[in-house]
Amino acid sequence: MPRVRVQAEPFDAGREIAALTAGRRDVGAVATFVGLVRDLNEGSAVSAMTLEHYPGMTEKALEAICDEAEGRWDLLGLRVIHRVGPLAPGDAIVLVAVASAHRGEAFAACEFLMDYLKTRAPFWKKERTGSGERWVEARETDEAAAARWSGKPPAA
Amino acid sequence: MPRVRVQAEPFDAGREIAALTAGRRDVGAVATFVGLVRDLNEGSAVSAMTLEHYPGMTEKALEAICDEAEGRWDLLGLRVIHRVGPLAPGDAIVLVAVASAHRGEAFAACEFLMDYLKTRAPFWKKERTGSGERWVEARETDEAAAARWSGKPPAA
Amino acid sequence: MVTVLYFASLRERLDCASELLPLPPGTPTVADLVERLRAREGRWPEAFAPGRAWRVAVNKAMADLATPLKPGDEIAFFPPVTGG
Amino acid sequence: MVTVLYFASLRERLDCASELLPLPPGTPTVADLVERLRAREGRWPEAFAPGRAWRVAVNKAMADLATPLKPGDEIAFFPPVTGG
Repeated sequence: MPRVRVQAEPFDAGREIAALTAGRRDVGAVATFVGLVRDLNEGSAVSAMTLEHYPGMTEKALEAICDEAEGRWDLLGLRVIHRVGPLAPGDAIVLVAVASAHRGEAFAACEFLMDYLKTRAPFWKKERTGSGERWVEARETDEAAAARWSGKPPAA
Repeated sequence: MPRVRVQAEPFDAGREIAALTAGRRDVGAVATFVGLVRDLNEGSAVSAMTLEHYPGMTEKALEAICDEAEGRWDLLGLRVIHRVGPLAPGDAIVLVAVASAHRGEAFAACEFLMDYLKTRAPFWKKERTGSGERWVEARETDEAAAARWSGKPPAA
Repeated sequence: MVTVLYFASLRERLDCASELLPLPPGTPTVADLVERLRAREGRWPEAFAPGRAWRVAVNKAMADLATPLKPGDEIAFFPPVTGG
Repeated sequence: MVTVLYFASLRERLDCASELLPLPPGTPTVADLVERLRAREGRWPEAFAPGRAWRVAVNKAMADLATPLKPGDEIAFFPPVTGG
């Protein structure tokens, strides 16, 4: 299975976790994050969402983020899956799963991957609300979350 | 589904994640941790493991840890499953899954639950190695990980 | 009487999983019970020697040496936990 | 010539997904290309006004105003990303 996938189809989190550990006896920890479409954002009811991306650059950016995580921590496997196209509230958008010997590394790398993905991978969300469609604005809290990792030595 | 389960049977991480989000549109983030038996611990090859626990207190301790997490963060659901009895390298031991509106809370609560579970829930591991059976010693790094959360205000 | 349970390495070292014991007189605490166990023959004094790492729960809640005991309590002794 | 792409709200505001443009003369950079786009009629000056939040990638890697351009490059302009 490739480390990075960009796809319209849903994914199965359990299958991805199982694939990271199948046949292995050295993995002690798998940390997984799944992000979903909420029916409420910035105070407005959201009825639908579309994920646009930059084909070609998206995969390259996600691979670079994975390389950076593997350089920072001793990882035994990772998966990043991001969906594109039309989605509805309750749908899963993104999965990040990280296998490692110990939990500190798995948690840190998983959170790092999400923080970097949110600020460095070329995806854009467009929401449909009661007053029409709108592009989601980038959040400063996401920039702050990504900045936490700058120049920081590997945790765990 | 109960929030806490102590069982000999394997669990299905994908099913637990799906149960936390089924029919909901307010969950934006699910952070999940799965801990597994490694074939190597403290430098020795491990061929089998047995998990002993204190029936009755185990469930009570896990419920108390869940209550504490729910008091610290705005959570929309959580699951703690811990297996007991004989296990082999590669087997999953523990699952913690946390649903929240935003990822910061889900990650923090998931890591908190693991840190507290490792130091406050009455489970004991016995490993079989080439030189016989031995009880796993408690690790100071686990105590230090749990101490991180003392008196700390909720993150995110 | 109280029920006393032993788990994991402590159970194996003492070769005892559970027993019924009379309460020490007065207003007894965990410390009084431990003192009585230490006075036993064999491996008991060493298992409960000062500085030795063990934990105690009373009625399935974590407790300490000062925790008071009453008839019918369930007291459990065990090593530091290693689950997860 | 270079290929210039526009994504998301920028694509909608400019009503343009992609175009082929001649390179500015000399040793051009992203800044030279942006200056040319700002000189256009309609919504172009406002979309690329100083202080306006946009990002640029050259050949699918994040770039900035100082990044040099050469024939055949693919330059993409887009708003700050909001995936995940």
